[in-house]
Amino acid sequence: MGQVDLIQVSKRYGTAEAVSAVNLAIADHEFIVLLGPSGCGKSTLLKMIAGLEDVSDGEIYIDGNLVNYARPADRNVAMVFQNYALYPHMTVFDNIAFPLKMTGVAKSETDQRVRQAAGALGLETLLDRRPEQLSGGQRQRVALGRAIVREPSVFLMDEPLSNLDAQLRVQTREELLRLHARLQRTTIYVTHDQIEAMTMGHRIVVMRGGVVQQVGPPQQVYDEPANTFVAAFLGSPRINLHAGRLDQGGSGATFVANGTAILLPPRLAELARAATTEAALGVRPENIHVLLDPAATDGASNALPATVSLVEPVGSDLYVTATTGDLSWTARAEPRLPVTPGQTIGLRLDLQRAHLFGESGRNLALAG
Amino acid sequence: MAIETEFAELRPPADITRATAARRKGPSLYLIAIYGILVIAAFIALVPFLYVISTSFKDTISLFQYPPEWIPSEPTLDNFRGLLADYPFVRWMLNSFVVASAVTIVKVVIDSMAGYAFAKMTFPGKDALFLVVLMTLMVPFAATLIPLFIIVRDLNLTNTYAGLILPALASPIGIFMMRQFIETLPTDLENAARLDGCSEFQIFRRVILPLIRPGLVVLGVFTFMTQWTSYLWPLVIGTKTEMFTLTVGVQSLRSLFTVNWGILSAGAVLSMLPLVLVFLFLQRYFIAGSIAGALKE
Amino acid sequence: MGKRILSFADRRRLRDEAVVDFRHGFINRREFMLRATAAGVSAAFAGRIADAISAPAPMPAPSRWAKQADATITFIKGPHHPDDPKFWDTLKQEFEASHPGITLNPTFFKWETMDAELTAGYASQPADVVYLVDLVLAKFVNAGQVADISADVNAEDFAQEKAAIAPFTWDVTDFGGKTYGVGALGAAFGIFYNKDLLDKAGITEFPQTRDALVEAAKALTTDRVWGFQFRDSFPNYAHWDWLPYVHDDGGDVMTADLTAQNLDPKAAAATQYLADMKLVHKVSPEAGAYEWLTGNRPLFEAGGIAILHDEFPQAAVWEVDKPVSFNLGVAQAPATTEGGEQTTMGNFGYATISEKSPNKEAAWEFVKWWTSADVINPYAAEIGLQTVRTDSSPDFKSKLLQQVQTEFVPKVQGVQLAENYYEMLTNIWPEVERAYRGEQTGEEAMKKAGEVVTGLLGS
Amino acid sequence: MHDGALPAGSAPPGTVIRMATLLIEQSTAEAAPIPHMRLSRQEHERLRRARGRQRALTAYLFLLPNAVFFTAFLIIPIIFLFYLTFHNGGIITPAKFVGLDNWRRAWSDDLVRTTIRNTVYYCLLAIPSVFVIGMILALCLQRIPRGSGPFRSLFYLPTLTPYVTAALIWLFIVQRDFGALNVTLGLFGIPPQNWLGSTSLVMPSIAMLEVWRGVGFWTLLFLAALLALPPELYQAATIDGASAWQQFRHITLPLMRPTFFFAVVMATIWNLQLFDSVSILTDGGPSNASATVVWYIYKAMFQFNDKTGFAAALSFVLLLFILVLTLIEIRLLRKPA
Repeated sequence: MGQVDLIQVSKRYGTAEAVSAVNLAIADHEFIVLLGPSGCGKSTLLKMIAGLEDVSDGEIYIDGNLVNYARPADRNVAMVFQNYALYPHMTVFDNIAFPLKMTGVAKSETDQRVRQAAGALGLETLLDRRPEQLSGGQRQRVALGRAIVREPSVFLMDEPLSNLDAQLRVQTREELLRLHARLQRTTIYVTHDQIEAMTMGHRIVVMRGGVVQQVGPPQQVYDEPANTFVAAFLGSPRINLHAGRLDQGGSGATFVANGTAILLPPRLAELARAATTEAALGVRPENIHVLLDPAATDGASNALPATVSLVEPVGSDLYVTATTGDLSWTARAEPRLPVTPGQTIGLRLDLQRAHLFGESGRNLALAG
Repeated sequence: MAIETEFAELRPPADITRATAARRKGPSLYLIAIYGILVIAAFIALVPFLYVISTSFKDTISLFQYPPEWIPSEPTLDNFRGLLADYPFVRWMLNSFVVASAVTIVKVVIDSMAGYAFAKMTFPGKDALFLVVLMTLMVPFAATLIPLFIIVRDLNLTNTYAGLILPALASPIGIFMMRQFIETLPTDLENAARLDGCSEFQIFRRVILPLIRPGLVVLGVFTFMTQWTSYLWPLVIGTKTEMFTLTVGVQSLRSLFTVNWGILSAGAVLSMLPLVLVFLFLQRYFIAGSIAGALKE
Repeated sequence: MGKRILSFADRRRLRDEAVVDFRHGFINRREFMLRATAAGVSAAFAGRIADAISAPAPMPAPSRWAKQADATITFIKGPHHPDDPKFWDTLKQEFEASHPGITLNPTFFKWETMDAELTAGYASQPADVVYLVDLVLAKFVNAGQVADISADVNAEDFAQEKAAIAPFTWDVTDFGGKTYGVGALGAAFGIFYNKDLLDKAGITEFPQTRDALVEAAKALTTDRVWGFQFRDSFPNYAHWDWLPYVHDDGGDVMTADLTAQNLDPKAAAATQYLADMKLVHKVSPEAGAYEWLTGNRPLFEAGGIAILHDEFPQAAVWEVDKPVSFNLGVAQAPATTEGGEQTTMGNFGYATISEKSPNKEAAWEFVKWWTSADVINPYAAEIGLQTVRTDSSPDFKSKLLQQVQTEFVPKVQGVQLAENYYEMLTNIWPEVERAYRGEQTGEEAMKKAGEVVTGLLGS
Repeated sequence: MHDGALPAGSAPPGTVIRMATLLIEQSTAEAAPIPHMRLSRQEHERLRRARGRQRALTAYLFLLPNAVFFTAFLIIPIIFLFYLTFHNGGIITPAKFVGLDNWRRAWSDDLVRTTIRNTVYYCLLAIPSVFVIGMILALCLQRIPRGSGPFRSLFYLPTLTPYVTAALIWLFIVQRDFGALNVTLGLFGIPPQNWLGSTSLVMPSIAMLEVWRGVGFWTLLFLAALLALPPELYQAATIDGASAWQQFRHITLPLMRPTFFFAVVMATIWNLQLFDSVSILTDGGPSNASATVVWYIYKAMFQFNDKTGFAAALSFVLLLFILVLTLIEIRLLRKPA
């Protein structure tokens, strides 16, 4: 059983509020990711669940019982630290065996469970080495071994991959997912890397300034961002977001920003009616199509002539940044498209998938 | 072979950090100057000892010829023999050793515990208590001598090892050093141990203590040395000669009425020997582990 | 707790197995640790401190009927000889043999910290018999720590002994008509001189007057020999060399009745006289040049000083233990004028009984035994100190000590016992030192010294 | 990302986001019903207090062994000392309440002023010189490729000497005729000096003894700090062509600040309590030129008659004096590096 419930959980350091009134129900076996920029309170929240930080307000339940005042060891949780926190003066075997020794598990059983965990992580040959003799990846796996061997009801991971090189990070990510599939343990995973969040989490919790911005499956949070922060935070390269005004003109609603006017399709026009005049339009690069012949844009309400300012080939795609009047747009195009800076091209915006944000950045498409 | 030597020059010198100046070929003027300063300083540090050592081998008559002989013409061991025969010198050395090691062992344990509490735990009155610890450093020991003596005497501990050992356990310097040292340890290690099911005491014993071993050695050497060379307290608390420590014993050789300089210097030399050996043995730790660790802000 | 009398050897064996001697009963280490920690924290312990603070609670006086036997007398004195502990082991056997039932426990304080050890002792639980030198006797009597032994001293069975002890000692130990101690032994101070150097300079008879001393010193001084030397710094007890000259001129730290200062102007001439030895006649080394134990004595032994002020017990060393290579003579400090009075100063110690001692009778038995002629004399001879008995004198191996005992001791000028005497000397001496360095004249020095004494007499 | 210069006039990518964020305000989470806490505020308060007590108890258990000895053998004596400051006697005579007399005397007594002046003069002589010599030797030890082990032991030897032996050794060194000091000076034709006997030379010679004794400890302290400095800083500085002096001035000194802080504070506390060598060698002489505060406290408490209250008050005056000095040092040295 790995059910974790957070009710109005807050953390205050003096007057500053690091985490404010977080409500979250984490189902058993779920792999949930806490995502947000550094200093948004995600690690603090994790440590509160682990019991390494006191809860200033609110309640945390694991498997239905209140753990606010329980010792970390009594919460049946295991944690993998960002810098692994291996005991430098113990061998790999002792490091993994330590939790079992501390809770009085018989020597023989400890031996068997440690070898089994080491086997699962490919550490059989390293058991009598010391942490400083291991590579980053190996150390990370020892930290994992120490967590697994306890068979806790909840895994807590604090940016475990951030110290690994890019190539190893991808490989370890897959291993973690396979591990979760096999062990089916509830896992709360903290990261600031959106790709990790998107690829690993059943659900993502986007946080900023201690406040939960949005909770939901990755694709849904990507497709229907709750506000401009979530929209900007997810997706690489970043969403094109421009602030402007809405005119309820004769031929329907138009969005005007810095001299560029865009006629809104009926779906967005509908939403525009409820908004005040202030609004922001968000279009993802993959929803902007590059037209080599600028002439093709005249007549279409959602196509604009633009001059190319930056061309970024990334192998699988080509990112073209072009400006219309004062607004700059980044579009994703075919990798071998013949485009050079300074050239004038056409940009066709797929407004069906665009987002309209009202005052305080709220996505007008979402209720409430 | 030629190729090998030819390449030798190309390889960078073994340790670029330690001797940046040594790169130049042959002993440069710079190095000679440095060695010169060190030799002079070592000479000045050593001369007083040489004098005492040479005096300890002279028989007292030839002690004050003009000009004094540095190397005694006919060295004798009479002083050492006289010292060991007439005075319970070995007993004094045993006392000093028992007291110094007992205080060191107890101090290393209780100071690291107090240091851990001050460094890593939160409890009401923590800052106030630590200020008191620092303030007591500033009270001159001579002033508390009488009140302390009355207490120890009322406990009937005069002329006992306990009377020599217990008061020395109240010195605050160790707590200050240990707090500074333990504060440098990363908190994640403790948190990992807490998660692994350790009680505070188990964390202290299995995680903190092994990691601060260099600090413990520094504190150990420091406490042993301070106890070995302490004079005022053992002087007042030990009235029977067989309860003197070395420092008190050597000083009593200079009794008011007759001064036997040969015996006195022999006493000084013998009282120095054990401490020098302890230091040589632990010296590597004393530097490597080092006080610097204890001082990182 | 039943009392188990163990032989000395057993007690030492048990002692070494770290078994703690806890008020004559024995408990093992574990129980001791329990008691120590319990004592460390228990309320009773805090109460103990309250008692020590409120008033020195007198120990419960043992009832008169307690058997005379089974008493242990602790005796504390300063070491007078490197082998003193050995001498006292034998004295202990002799005393216990002649006094069955009383065990003697001789202990020593160190001269350098005598004050600290004695004060601490009196503050909690002092030895039964304490050897007090006259410098500190007044202070501890004044503090009510020394028992009034007039009854025992004036008893008939002691009358004969009392008469045999030098009268000046009874004046010293008399405070307000009561007697607080019995004179034991001490040291007289005066002049040693190198007879060979004097003969070489044609001086056949040691100078008796100050002017004669100056002339002799000048004649004796060469580039390798100082004609005359005396102690000049306080840690070396220099005031003992200065006081005889002051006394010859009728001066002293205080007047005879200890009510007023007696330095200004009486002591000015003597101070100037000694200062001029260094500054005008240049027969003495510069002030502070030679420390007493590492300077004056080795220099005198090596023939570098002709006439030296020092403590007479040193004669035992220079004549017997480690004989010097020349003929040695002793003399008193010279008189001011022809036929004038010559003073010998002395610092004597007294056997006293502590007010807090539970075994005052047994303590008195020991005092009587120790100060008796057939015990004190051989002991004094052994350690080379002068006794205060007038009926007999120790058969010193050293002839000079014999001469000092018979000629000089009867003329010893005792110390002026006011309880602030030590503080007066400590504050007077810096002024005398300034005179010795020529920073001020004898008169100016004594003017300030007089003010110091008057100030301290007032408090 | 090729970094060709952006065509003029186009706004750099960053500006877009900055404008957008102006509009973003606090947004509420999704509209699920807000769950409320199951325990009342009072229960949480009670549980939180219980946990706080439990943690404090564990901490106090860690402090207990030290606290036992601390209270019994340091705090109670100090309290008893403080009690004495308001009384005369109290040790071998019944205590007589005298109010603030002792404190007043401790401030007004002119020998107190002399002893404070002497002690401060001694500190000004001893502390800077022991630091400079210690630093020089530490720098030398750091630079020599071989042989720093034996040198370290030799320098540390004097620190291992008990005070008493060191003072006796010093008596030999300053002896007028065959003392090492006068013999060496004689080589340069300087007449023998009266080291312990002259009012102007006595404090310098005691400072020399203390520097000779203490330099080993400080050398090793500074060496340990030097060795702990990251070597790559020096490599970078050497590559940048910084001279040895510039490296010392801009890298070594600033980084050694924590060590200096500890050194200065500890040296002040220890040296202001100078007593042993003064009491053994000169007993405050000549003419109180080497009289230090603790020497006067010892004399008043043990040797003078009925001055224990004054001595106790003087010890607290010294405590306050050291405290003020240490606080000044803390503020001066604690500035961020």
